[in-house]
Amino acid sequence: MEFGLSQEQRFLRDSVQRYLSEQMPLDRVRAFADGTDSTVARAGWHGLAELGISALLLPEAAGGLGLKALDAAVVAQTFGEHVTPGPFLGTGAVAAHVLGATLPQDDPLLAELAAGKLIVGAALSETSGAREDAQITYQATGDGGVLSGRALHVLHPKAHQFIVASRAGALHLVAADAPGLTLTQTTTIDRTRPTCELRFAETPARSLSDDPALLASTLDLARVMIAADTVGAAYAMLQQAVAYAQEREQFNRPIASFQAVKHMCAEMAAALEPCQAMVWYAAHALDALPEEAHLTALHTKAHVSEVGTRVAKTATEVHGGMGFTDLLGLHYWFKRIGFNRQTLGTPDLLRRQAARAQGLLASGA
Amino acid sequence: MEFGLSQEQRFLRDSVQRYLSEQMPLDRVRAFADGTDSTVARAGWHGLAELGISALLLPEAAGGLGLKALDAAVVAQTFGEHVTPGPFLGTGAVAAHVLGATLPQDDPLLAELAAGKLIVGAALSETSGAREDAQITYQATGDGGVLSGRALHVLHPKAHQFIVASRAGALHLVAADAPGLTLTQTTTIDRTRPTCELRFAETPARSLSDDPALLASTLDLARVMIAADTVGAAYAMLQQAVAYAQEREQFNRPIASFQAVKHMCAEMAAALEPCQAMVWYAAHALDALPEEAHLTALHTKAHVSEVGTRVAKTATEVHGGMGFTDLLGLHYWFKRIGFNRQTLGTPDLLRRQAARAQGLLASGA
Amino acid sequence: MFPDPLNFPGGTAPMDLSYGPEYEAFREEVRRFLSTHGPSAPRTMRLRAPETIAWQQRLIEHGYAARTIPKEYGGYGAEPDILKSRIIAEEFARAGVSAGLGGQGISMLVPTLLELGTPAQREQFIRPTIEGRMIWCQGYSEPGAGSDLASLRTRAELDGDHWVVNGQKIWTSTAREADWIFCLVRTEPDAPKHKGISFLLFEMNTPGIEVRPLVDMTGHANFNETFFTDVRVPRTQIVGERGQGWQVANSILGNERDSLGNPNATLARLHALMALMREERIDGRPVSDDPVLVDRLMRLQGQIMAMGHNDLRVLSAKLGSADDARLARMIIKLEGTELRHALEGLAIDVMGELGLAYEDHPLLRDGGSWQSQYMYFLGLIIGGGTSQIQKNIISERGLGMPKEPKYPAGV
Amino acid sequence: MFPDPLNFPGGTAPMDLSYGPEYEAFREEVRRFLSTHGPSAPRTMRLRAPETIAWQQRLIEHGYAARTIPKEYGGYGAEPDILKSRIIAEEFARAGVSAGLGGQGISMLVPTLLELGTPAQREQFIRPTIEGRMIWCQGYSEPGAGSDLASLRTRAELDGDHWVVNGQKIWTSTAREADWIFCLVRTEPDAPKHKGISFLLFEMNTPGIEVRPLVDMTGHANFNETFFTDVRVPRTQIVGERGQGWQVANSILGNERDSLGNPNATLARLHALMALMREERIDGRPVSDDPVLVDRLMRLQGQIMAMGHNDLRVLSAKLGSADDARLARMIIKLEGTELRHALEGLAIDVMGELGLAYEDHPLLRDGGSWQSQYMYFLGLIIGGGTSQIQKNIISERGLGMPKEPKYPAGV
Repeated sequence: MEFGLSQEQRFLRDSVQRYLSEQMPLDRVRAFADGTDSTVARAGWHGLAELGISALLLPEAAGGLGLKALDAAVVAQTFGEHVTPGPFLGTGAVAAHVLGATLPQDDPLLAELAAGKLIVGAALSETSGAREDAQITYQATGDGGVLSGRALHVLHPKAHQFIVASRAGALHLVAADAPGLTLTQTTTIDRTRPTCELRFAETPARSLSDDPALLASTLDLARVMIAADTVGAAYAMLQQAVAYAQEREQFNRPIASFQAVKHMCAEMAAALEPCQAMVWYAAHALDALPEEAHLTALHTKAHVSEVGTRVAKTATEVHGGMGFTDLLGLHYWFKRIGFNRQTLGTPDLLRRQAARAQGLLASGA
Repeated sequence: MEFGLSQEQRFLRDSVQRYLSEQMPLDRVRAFADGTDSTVARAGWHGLAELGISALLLPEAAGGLGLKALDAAVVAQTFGEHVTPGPFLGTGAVAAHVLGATLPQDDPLLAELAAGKLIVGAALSETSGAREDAQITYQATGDGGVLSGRALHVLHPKAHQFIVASRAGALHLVAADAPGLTLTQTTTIDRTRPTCELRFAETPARSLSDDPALLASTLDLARVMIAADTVGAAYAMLQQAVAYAQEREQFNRPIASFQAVKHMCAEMAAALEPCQAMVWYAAHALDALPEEAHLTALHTKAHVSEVGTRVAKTATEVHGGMGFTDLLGLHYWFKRIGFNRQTLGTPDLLRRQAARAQGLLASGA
Repeated sequence: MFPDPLNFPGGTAPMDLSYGPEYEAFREEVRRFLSTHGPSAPRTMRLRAPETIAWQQRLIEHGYAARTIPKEYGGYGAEPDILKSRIIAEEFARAGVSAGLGGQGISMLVPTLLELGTPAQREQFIRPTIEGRMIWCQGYSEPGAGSDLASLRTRAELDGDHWVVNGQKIWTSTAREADWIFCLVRTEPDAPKHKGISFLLFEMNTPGIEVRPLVDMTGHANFNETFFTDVRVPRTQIVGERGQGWQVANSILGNERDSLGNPNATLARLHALMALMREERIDGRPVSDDPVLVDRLMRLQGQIMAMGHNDLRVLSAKLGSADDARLARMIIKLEGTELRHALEGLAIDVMGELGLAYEDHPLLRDGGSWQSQYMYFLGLIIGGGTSQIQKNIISERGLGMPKEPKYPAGV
Repeated sequence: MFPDPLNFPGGTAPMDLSYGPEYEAFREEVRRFLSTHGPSAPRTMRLRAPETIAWQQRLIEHGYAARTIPKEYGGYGAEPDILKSRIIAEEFARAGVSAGLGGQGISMLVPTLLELGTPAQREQFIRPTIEGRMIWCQGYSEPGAGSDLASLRTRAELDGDHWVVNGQKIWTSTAREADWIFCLVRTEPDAPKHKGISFLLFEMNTPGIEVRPLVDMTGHANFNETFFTDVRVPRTQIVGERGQGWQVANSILGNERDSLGNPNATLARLHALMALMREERIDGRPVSDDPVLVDRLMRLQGQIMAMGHNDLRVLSAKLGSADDARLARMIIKLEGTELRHALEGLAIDVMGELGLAYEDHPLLRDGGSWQSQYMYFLGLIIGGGTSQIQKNIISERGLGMPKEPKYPAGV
């Protein structure tokens, strides 16, 4: 019986932490977010690739490290903690999971992916409450097949390839420079994670999988990674709030000595601390508990998002006016948590799926 | 422009308050609730009848005072404040409203009702989410008509007559001793307000109204009265909490000086204070703003119930262990608020009705 | 024991939500004005633009701006009338026409000068301010003095006929546009903190003033930081006596608080949210058919109704009903800002991933107002007295609970 | 700075939720015992009943009760093994068989005596207590000493070879059944409040003791008030030294807190609530099809999952993982009791007006447990350290925030 991180996982976390603290401190994140240095995300990803992050979830036979979702969750959490830009979600998690399971292990794309040279975007949003009637259809042609339609809120606009979920639950791979593909960058509140819209007009695509189970496990993985990111970001906000409250004096005392401020921090800690265990468990379930994995992933992203939203608001309030300004950069974490909440299923949508997965809401409401 | 209580309404409130403080203090309520004196409710109602409460909503032509829903709400609030047992809801509000509108103004029942001699129970619960598939059907016969079926959570088991809502939205009057009527007393958490189950087996009944609009206005009135009762009970709990916190010392200081306790009280007050205006407005809307009355009544009972539940919990917590015991009797208010929440529509059910009334949830979910 | 809310003195006249014939006639007059002149009003009231100043002048002439400012200072000179002011606000809002310039000069400084300014100060400042020719900013908060405003440290020392001001202010919202600043400074460093403050007025082009835009979480610079280095201010530019600045400032602070929970604005947002929910579709189905999101909407509608009714009660109390509505007034800022924040947040969930869209996103709904207002109202929960300060006030002044013990300075 | 939760020391072995072969073998052994002996277990463990004492004895013989109590005092004498204890609890719960007597004598006094009692005290008290022949109650809280327990005033004065006890205790849960009480009393009135307390043991049939049942909001007397008037207690019936009672009591208080947020019990209630929602119908439609109530259920399920995982983390930390899980332990009482209260409350809404049914109501669901647990868990939110005290502890001990200043006594 061992619940928690192994020594290896701790080393992994510490090495990523160290890299991010040294190479991706807040001023680098700011430079990326405000557009003064658009290379930060790519450069960071190359550095992380040297630590093995890009290869983490790829099978060893494909040149990867063959690590597990729990290892990836540990990494995702550090990214949230440091509001790190970069393609981990689409490339390090989704692409490694999908391509590792579908391409021949000697496919050169896998080696590039492992080396951090191939950036893969993810167009999965229409699986989680399609907006604007957006959808993607696939049609087999003589020499492969083509995609048509539209995908919103696609992760990693600067990707070389995109993994695209079709309406039928299949997964496809499309090159960024494929004919008939139009990419429009879309601004969101979270400047650390750029998104785009893709339009496909009979765009040639490589078919990866027809198996809805692969799409389902991909979504489970992505949602747990997002939840881990939120937990990291929320802990960072709590820590900053406690530290700020101890420094900040009003009425001749540190505001940390006011019971109201103490209780705000205690409530954040009380709500957040179980989320740490929940993310570990949900990731472990992806690795080892297949019957529990799906329901746990749904609940984990939903619950962690609700807690994250509360922590983001409360930690900002503890900072008073400073929390509202750009000066401390606290809003990067606030927006990161907001982005995570909305992406790949808001809490209410995920809870409805969780209910259905247990035979509730059988009338289809 | 005048929003609030008139001088007459203030006198009415003060006279009821005085009567209840003197004649129905907590030890009398206790005696009724624990069964040691079952006459308390009836005796109180007779006393209140002398103040005109039983005649309040009856038309003047029927021997009543011809007052309005806002006057009745003022009275209902004082009953909640004093956790007063008695048949006000079914008799003073529902029966006065229904019988006053349907019986000939010289019907002797109206004179008895005005004088406080006729107690009328109310079997309306199946209109607000029927349980156990309970329902009442009416069949016209040669010399009147008969009711069949079952009604749960009927108010005022000691009534002489019952107003019964049928499945078709009609209203009927049944004598407590009518043939084919079986009454079973049902215990609830709130001992200040007894309830019963009624079973009808071709029970003769007097038909009062086929107009669904009368049933609708009756429910609106009843719900606003319940909300007023909750507001009174919640204010009483808040006041007791503040008073207790100022008396109670721990760590060598009144607990009212702890910021956590102060903020608990402030949060109660902040949530509750707008409920006072809301209940006044909702009652006034019944009297004077017909287009707004229904939606306002739904929202008022729903919102006030949610606030009441929170105040009931928080005020109990401020009292610490004493709040949990029977010693102070605080639980009478707690349970009163709970009874009000569940009766004639839980908040979620009322909110769904409010949504439908505005064309939302059009798909019928 | 706190004033028993169940036994407040009560009113005298029966409930009557109509404004009465005199006021309905006034409303008609406002409507006529709006139908005649409304079309010529500027769409946006850009500061100092000739059309702004002309519109402001026309409003003053008709008594729709500077209504209660005496004629001798350029105002309309009417008696205060809360209902007329409300009718003006309602009708201009309904018509979508600017009801004139706002800003801290007009809303805060002018009333202060009318109450506590010298005749010369009133003469010099009120007319150009209400006419939109003189723009003000407010210098109260400092980085180290937020909730505890009275601990402010910007100091002014007399040097001959001038105050010499050094220090820093924050949250100076129109500092970049302002001609003048009204500013709290510490002039008596040895006095108790509330008694060492003075209220100065000075020009923003005085040497030694630096204004830096303060970008906030919405990504925009809604506020500024303002730095003073040896700023020389003529000795006479003080309102009230030396050391009385705290009382001068507090004579008008109350006005600000009431306005942060504006129920009309919240109601307008609720209707916009309902419209959004009818339009927005998830997997082809309108959100207005989603029971869970609609339940959240209905919860907010119930709260907004209650706050609207609470507002009527407060209005009635201001008109002199016997109900003093003290608690009802006191809770508005706390409840109103939290409610708005929650409302804007629901809209973001309603939009799902499109709830993240911002600025030039092609699928942005309603100009991105849901996202920016969600953040802005978090700022308002904090600003103008944080929710914690509000709860202190409600419990102490509203419920009569004891104050926290004071810590001695320097401990 | 609080111990950085993002940088706790971390574990050493990879995640492994199985208990391993040794423990699975032990689990099999427990199951065999249960299938053989379970059917003969008493349905309810009535205190002092011969079948209770016989079953308790059998459990001790097999090491399922008094497992770690040394053999010389009548226990089974095993080394502490958290996993085995957990397996026993899990399997007995699953089989619906009593895992033996609980109560404050067994859970609190016996561990205290093992740690701090004299050999004579251990000899005298432990065996009859664990065997169910000696029942205890706890005399800690007083009407004036709740959150501030150390301010207790029940006093004991030496009179020759006896302590003379006067005062009042409250929340003495089994006072009517108990043979003995372990009781905190003030013996050094002039010492600082934490240093003037002693820990006495005395018989409940000593003259001068009066027990009054304390009816609570559930309508039942789950607790008592206990009054002492010149109760004479032999001088030797003290655990620890004079004035050390506070430390004696605190050596075991921690155990109580952990248990109030039992995730297994909460999970069982969640499943019962799901079953209720499938059965209960509103207008003929099962509540399990109501999106709004199901959404509330799903919110709770998410929280309960998180608390269950948190519990695994705490268990693993107790087993010696490098993660100290300090905060994870500290939040259990606060979160667990609030969660249970909310869960029971949802069930009441699910039942609508039948959610009010109580006691002999013919349509009562599940024995009225939803209603009584809703109230009982409000009591548990308060008892054993109110939520406010919990938040103080979390912020101070968990997050390293400063304590509130102490008020001097008598101010």
